[in-house]
Amino acid sequence: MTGMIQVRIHGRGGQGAITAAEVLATAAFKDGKYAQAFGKFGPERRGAPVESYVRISEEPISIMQHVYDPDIVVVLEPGLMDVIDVRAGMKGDKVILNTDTPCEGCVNIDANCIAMDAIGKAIVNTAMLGALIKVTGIATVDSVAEAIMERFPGPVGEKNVAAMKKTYEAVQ
Amino acid sequence: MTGMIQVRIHGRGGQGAITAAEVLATAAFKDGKYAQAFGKFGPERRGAPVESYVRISEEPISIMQHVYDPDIVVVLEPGLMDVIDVRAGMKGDKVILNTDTPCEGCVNIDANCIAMDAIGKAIVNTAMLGALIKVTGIATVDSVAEAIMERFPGPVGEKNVAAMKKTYEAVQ
Amino acid sequence: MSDILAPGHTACAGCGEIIGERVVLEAIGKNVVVCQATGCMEITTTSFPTTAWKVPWIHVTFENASAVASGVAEALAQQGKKATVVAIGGDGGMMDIGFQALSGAMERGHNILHVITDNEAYMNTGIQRSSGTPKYASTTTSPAGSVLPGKGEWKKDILMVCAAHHIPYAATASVGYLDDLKAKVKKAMEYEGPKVIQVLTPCVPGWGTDPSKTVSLAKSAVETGIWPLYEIEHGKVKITHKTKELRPPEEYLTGQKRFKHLKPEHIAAIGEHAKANYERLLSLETSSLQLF
Amino acid sequence: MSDILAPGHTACAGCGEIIGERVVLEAIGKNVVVCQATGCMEITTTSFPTTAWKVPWIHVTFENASAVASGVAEALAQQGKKATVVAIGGDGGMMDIGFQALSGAMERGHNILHVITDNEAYMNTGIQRSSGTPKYASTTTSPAGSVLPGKGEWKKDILMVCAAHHIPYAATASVGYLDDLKAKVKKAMEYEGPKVIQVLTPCVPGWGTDPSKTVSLAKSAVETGIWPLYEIEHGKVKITHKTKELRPPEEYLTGQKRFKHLKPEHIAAIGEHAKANYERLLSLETSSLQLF
Amino acid sequence: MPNQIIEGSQAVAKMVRLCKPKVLAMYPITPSTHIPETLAQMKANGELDGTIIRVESEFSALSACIGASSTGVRAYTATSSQGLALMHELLFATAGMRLPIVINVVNRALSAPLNIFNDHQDSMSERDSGWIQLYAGTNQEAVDMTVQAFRIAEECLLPVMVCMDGFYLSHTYEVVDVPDDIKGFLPDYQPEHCYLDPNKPMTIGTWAMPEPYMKLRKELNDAAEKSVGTIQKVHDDYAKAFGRGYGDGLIEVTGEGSTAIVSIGSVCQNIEAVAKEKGMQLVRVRCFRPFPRQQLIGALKGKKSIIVIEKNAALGLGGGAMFHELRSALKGSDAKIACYVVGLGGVDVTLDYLRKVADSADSLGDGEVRWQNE
Amino acid sequence: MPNQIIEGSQAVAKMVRLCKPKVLAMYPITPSTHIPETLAQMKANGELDGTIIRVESEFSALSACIGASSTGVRAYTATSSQGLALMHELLFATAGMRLPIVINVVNRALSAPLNIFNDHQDSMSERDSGWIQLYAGTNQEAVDMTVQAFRIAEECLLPVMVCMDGFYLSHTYEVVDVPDDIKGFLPDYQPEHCYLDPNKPMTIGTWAMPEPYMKLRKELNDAAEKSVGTIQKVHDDYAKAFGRGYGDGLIEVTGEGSTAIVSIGSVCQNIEAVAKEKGMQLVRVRCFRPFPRQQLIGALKGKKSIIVIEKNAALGLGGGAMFHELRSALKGSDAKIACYVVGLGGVDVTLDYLRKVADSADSLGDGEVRWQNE
Amino acid sequence: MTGGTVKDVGSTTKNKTGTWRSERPIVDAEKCKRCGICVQHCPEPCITLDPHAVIDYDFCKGCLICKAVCPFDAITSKGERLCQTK
Amino acid sequence: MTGGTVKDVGSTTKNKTGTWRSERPIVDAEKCKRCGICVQHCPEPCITLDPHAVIDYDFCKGCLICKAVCPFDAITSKGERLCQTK
Ligand SMILES: Cc1ncc(C[n+]2csc(CCOP(=O)(O)OP(=O)(O)O)c2C)c(N)n1
Ligand SMILES: Cc1ncc(C[n+]2csc(CCOP(=O)(O)OP(=O)(O)O)c2C)c(N)n1
Ligand code: SF4
Ligand code: SF4
Ligand code: SF4
Ligand code: SF4
Ligand code: SF4
Ligand code: SF4
Ligand SMILES: [Mg+2]
Ligand SMILES: [Mg+2]
Repeated sequence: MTGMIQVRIHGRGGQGAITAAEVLATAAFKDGKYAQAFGKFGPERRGAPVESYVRISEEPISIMQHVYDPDIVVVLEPGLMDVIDVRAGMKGDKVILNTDTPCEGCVNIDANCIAMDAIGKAIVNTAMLGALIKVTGIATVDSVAEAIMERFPGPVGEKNVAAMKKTYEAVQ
Repeated sequence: MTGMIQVRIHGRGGQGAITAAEVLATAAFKDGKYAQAFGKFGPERRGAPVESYVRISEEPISIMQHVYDPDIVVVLEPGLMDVIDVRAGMKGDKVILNTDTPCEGCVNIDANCIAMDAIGKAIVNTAMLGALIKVTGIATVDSVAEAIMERFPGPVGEKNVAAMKKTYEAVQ
Repeated sequence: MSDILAPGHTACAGCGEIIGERVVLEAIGKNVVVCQATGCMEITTTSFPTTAWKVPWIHVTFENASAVASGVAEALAQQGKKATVVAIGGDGGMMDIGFQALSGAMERGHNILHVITDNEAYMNTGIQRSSGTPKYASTTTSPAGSVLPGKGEWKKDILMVCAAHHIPYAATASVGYLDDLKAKVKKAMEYEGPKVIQVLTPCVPGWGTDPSKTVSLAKSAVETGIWPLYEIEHGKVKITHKTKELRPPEEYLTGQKRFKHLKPEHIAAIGEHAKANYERLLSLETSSLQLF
Repeated sequence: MSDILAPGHTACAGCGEIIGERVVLEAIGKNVVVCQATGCMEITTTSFPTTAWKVPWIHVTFENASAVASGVAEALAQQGKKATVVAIGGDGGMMDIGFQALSGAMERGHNILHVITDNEAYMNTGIQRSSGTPKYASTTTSPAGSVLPGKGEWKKDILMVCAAHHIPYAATASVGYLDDLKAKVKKAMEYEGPKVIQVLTPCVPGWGTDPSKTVSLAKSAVETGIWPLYEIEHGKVKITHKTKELRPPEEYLTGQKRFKHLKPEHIAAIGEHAKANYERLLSLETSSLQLF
Repeated sequence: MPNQIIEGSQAVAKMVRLCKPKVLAMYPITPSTHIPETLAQMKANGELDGTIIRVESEFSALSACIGASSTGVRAYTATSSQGLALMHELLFATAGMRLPIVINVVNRALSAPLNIFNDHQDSMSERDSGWIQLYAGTNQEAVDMTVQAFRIAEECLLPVMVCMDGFYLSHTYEVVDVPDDIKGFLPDYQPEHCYLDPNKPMTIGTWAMPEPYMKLRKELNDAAEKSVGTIQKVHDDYAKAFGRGYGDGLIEVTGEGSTAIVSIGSVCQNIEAVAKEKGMQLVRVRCFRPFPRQQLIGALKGKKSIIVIEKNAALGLGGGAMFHELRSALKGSDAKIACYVVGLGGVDVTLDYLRKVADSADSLGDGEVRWQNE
Repeated sequence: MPNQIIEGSQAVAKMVRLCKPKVLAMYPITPSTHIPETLAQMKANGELDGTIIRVESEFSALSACIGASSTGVRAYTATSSQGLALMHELLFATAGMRLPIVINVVNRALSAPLNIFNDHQDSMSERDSGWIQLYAGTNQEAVDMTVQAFRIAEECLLPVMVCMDGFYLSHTYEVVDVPDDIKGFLPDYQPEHCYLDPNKPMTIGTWAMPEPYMKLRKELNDAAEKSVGTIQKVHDDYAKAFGRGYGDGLIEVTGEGSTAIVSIGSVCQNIEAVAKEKGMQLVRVRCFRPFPRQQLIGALKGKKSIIVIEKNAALGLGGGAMFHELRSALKGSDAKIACYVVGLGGVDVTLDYLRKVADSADSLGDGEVRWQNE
Repeated sequence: MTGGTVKDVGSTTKNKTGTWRSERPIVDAEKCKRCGICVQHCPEPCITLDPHAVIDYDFCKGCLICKAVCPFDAITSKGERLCQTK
Repeated sequence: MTGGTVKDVGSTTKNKTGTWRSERPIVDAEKCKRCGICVQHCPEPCITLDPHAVIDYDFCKGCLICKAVCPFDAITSKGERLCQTK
């Protein structure tokens, strides 16, 4: 992996898409890389489709624009596939999708179930990071785990780490 | 009388120096002249020394500055002579002073007494106009009387007109 | 479908405020002009070039709903048009930054119904403390932390403050009691002059609750005495929903994320405060005294 | 000579407001910081590079005396300095344009004494109508004319409005009763938190009266019941100057140019309103109810 | 000879009455106060149709006007200085909402220190707001501009400030012509985009995502730039109907000379006299927003030296705001352009002083800024 | 590698804590809100010394800061857009009173229509107020500027706005260095002219007649102009102490070329990349008030073509405010100077779009203005 | 459109907020007594009485307030996406 | 003086407002009981008790409040300028 990697995460208000982006960026930072995470901010309420972005690079990042041409796309909910063109502008071809009904051309992972098991709620934002790093290698499991624990110290973090690791393992 | 005549009136807040200026300007207007009246405005309260100005001319007036070089000065109260340099910048030499103790070099008139008689109060602003026009001829008694009546319709105006006329007669 | 508000707006699932605002306006009917302060209700309903509203509706800024309404009311009167003029805003827009506009409009006596949709914080900007935030509630600018237990002050008694302007009618209401709310709106409309209605409208992310709980929470606030339903007509207090025995405050507080950090002593303090307040209102009612 | 205020200021001869402001500050003493709203008191005392004040004093704008005081109070507290912080302004500065700042400061609970020197109009700008102007008074923006008899609305009941903020102490006072005023200031200083004192301060040009009448008018306002002296301590009303029989309103109204145009029916209405108001206060006092 | 002698404020108030605003919001502030006072007296005497709202602050004054204007009626207010400053947020909103509200701004210095006298800092610092800004040179012009303002506002759907100098104009009692009847000139306002009415519901004052926002801003910008033509047309129509015109409606050029003085407001009366004495040209800016760039370039073509005299200070930029805008417009030109900052907080800009300014023309460097009290 | 990855707002809040303001007034408005929220959380956790006042409006926020600052302590607030606009009257007062208050302005578009996204209209329209205005290009710079601002403010006795782009900076989580200790750099504030204290009574906030008023304005103007030196010195000291500098502290020049792009704010990150590609020079304005006239003249000497890219519109003037000020400064120059108005209301100013802008250089006429959404 | 005014009232119906839903409320037509309580309380509002309570799934965001307030338990719900392992 | 601050407190005494006066209050030292009431009420304030009420005519504006409030009629007044015909 060389150059800058750009990730776009699709989710809904309240699902933690921005938190996921920030956790991923933190992990990359822990791996010694430069990183940037931000949302396509808007006055969106819970439930409304939202996007967040991550850039990771060996070099300092100095771009200030939305991610229009992601290398990787993460979709936190399958329903979004109908509403949003998640592949818009994609340079890469990796769409990592949380779903129970596999979708052609995506890396499918049923993160809801994993999260229900591990966290007790269908909160998949951190869980999906496991799949993401497995598929792309843009951060290590350890650094993501550390980043999660920093963000959610204590048992909440531990459960999220568990979910993330499970997803990491579950994805092919 | 040719060119522009400039008058400065010294009084105290509440004594009606600005009203006097406006009445005089109105009279001149009635006489077919251009005129301008205004005060040296400030946050002055009753009792504090104030100034007002009148310009009268056959031609339209387009000057926007205080009157620094008056042709005529009117002083509504003798006490001001001690506090203010009423002759400051004077081009002419006519200082018309309301006083009971004549002052050298002034046209002295005891307007208080006249006003007490005519109006019942020592309000001398309009009364002093009688002296002013007698000495300078810059407006006619009739036009000043009319201007007073416009400003103070009814008995109040009539009393003021009476005072003005008396002053007109009293002054040499 | 509602005559007043179309769906497709972007309020959160389970938003209490949009229930309150719509029900108030439905009680008034279509012969209305709505003057809205900035806040969730504006942002979620009027993204140019769309609008959810089916009645005449204007928004200018955060701080001036009641002042805009003053202009609207007098302009309509000048044109001989008769319509109910409503100034409406959140607790922030009416109790804080727009309170002077409200006070001024009341003082001048314009014929306006002023409505506070009170979700007890600045929700549109992400749950900050307002004067309407209850004591001890955690918000992003009055967060609970290791040394502070959330907001430090009791909620502003805006209804009494408004009633003290000697207006003919002021009332609290709750989206837990829509019939009471509608009746109050109708009553308010019978009075000429300024009227104020303050409606409790739970907020899903702001309070940290399940969307389906919005209405039951709004009921529980009343049952615990934390949100007494009462009205002040021409200066006289009347409690419109009496409770023999107030329910314990936990029933309301537990399950709300904004109160998650409360210690028993905080809960007790809230309970006592609610009780004292309720009893004060009861005694004012009993006295039948005209306060203002 | 006063420790607080030097002569040489430019208030009108006979100004009631400057009596009120000085006496309040003398009652407090020199350990004070004064936060003044724009108005006659600012303009007549602080023409750069001179000042009449001998105590720390700040003016910023017309609308923010109480907000400035909030910053002052907290900054002094941070420095461990103990001093009485006073926010002071006219009826315009405190009841109208600066009322939100006052309300906000009360709500936040800063330890401030808020003083309204009420001369019942915007005097500094030449006698315009404020919410403190009495009904029927003629001002330059609510003039009496051939179809309108002066101001159309009753005076804003700012004291009740303030007290409804659940502050520990609020009181009216008058420069006709300086001992009562001083006692109230002293009492207010004993309370932590927000306190409000509203002092009637007649204005010579604004009311159209003789300068020597300033104090007797301020008495007569009380004796006619038009300006009742009372206080609200922790929500309970107490009349501090009782009058068996209210004097007829004419005694107060006649001789004031702002009321010169009044017809008998206006005078009667004023008298009735004063009486009803006084009786309302009496009954509130008698009830010993805690209103807020 | 004009038909009356009257205070500037009162003359303007008489014109306002003729314009028949339905809602007038008022809050006192020196030196604008005589306008609302005069209108209030008319109301008390049954001589004014509109409703006066005696608001509790200038923020509410403009808010009430916005509310009223949004119902499709004419709305008006007057203010000065701190009052205008308090409206700042709403000024942008009014223009953005395209509401044809008219304000008489009676110019006064801004605090701190507090000062009640004339300069132009108050309105100059609102020059980005999207309001049309007209500056009167005389009371006659203030009266004429006020009615023109309503027509311009309604034709352009832009709010208009009619700026007149505090005290110098507002409080000067002088000879002015106030028309008896302006009906033919100012038609009824026919609202097209804003009329809150239960029979024709609409939503006013929406929010917008970036693209629609910038589109609406562009429309506003274009409307502001296009208003140049309307301002001239309305001015010309008025000149035709009432026999009084002022230059081309945007700028007024008097005299001749290789040195031009560019200025604004009532001080131009004194400047005109001095320029005449000194053989200089006066270019008086009557319309400051939209900025009459083309007209100024035309008028100042071939000048050797230009002195901008203005009553505002662009702090930290140097000189006044107009100075820099003019320099920008004349970037290509060889003229030496310098600036005098004068009259802040009401310092009297006298004929004597202006003579010194004129005499200094040769000694001024390009870009040089001098202050009257230096 | 900087020492942490953190959201821009939080990084700034951490720096604010280090600066130890005694009073922090707060009122929420997107996108500035994360700063007060972070500070409030610090307070709740016992990690912040100062007192937070949760005011009921931005007018009171700045009022409370003024009150606090007048007692001689450091006072701070943060705001955006409508909030800054509501402070307008007080901004002038603060500067006039010479109070060294620091505000983080998180830039956002002004209403109407309402919009929460980034542009610079809010702070640009306060450019006359006498405040020093610094604009950050990155979050690192926002952090560094915030501490510099306190020192500049206190040395110059002028209030300072540290402007940072809403969302682009405030809400971007990225790699930033926040110093642990700034004690050596920022000494305690030693008030000389304002300290409300019963033991040393003074009167603050007087009013003034014309002559003293204009004298105080001149002093303020001179202080604003002189602050150029202080801003540079403080910048240099910081660079020495912490190893991070930005050009000469007023402007930052990168790259080479006969065409220069002049811009401001975080969009300069993208512009820098494009300018490099296209062989152009970027002149980033870091300090907009005082306007770095001399520095800009120096940096732009000999350019053939200058493109000003800015996120504000001077309605009715054409283009942005900086464009005209730059043209005024460069009046003598032969360079062609044109303007792009971009990014209003948060329209993303992308690398692709900026390439088009760069490619248009030859086709632009002197004085030409184009809008991104034209 | 001048100045951001919108005359097309109720036009947010272009925005199908039904896509936000993760829980689906289901009306049992039999049990529904047409009391209208759910209609009143629905935040969208997207329930009509026609003849019994009918939910417009184009807009329903799935808050389940209707289910909570129905006095006759006439509304049930199920997840829009069920977790297959459960 | 930076920013218009004034440290010379009480400096308005440079401004001799006694010149505003048209009526002059006169204390009758005999009658004065030194109750201080006039001192309290004087707007300037320019009366001291030293030993009885003493008016500083440099500042007294002649409002005659002192005369009105004195419970012992110890203060009289006369016009600063009497009208000779009266
Ligand atoms: C002058 C100003 N300050 C701040 C804001 C930002 N703002 C917009 S809405 C809002 C909060 C609204 O709170 P509230 O009135 O309670 O309504 P809610 O969103 O809770 O419905 C804030 C702080 C603004 N728009 N204008
Ligand atoms: C924002 C603003 N609006 C208006 C003014 C003008 N103004 C200054 S003082 C004042 C009236 C003051 O009235 P009040 O508060 O009653 O005090 P008083 O002068 O009567 O003592 C007014 C209208 C101002 N300074 N600032
Ligand atoms: S944040 Fe709260 S008030 Fe705002 S839309 Fe969501 S639920 Fe409603
Ligand atoms: S106008 Fe009234 S309040 Fe103002 S100084 Fe004069 S008497 Fe006092
Ligand atoms: S779930 Fe909520 S949105 Fe859907 S119909 Fe029920 S109440 Fe309405
Ligand atoms: S609340 Fe229940 S019974 Fe009533 S209409 Fe709705 S579904 Fe039917
Ligand atoms: S009020 Fe009379 S008795 Fe009392 S001190 Fe004054 S002059 Fe003497
Ligand atoms: S007349 Fe008035 S100013 Fe003079 S001493 Fe008596 S009370 Fe004081
Ligand atoms: Mg709210
Ligand atoms: Mg007053």
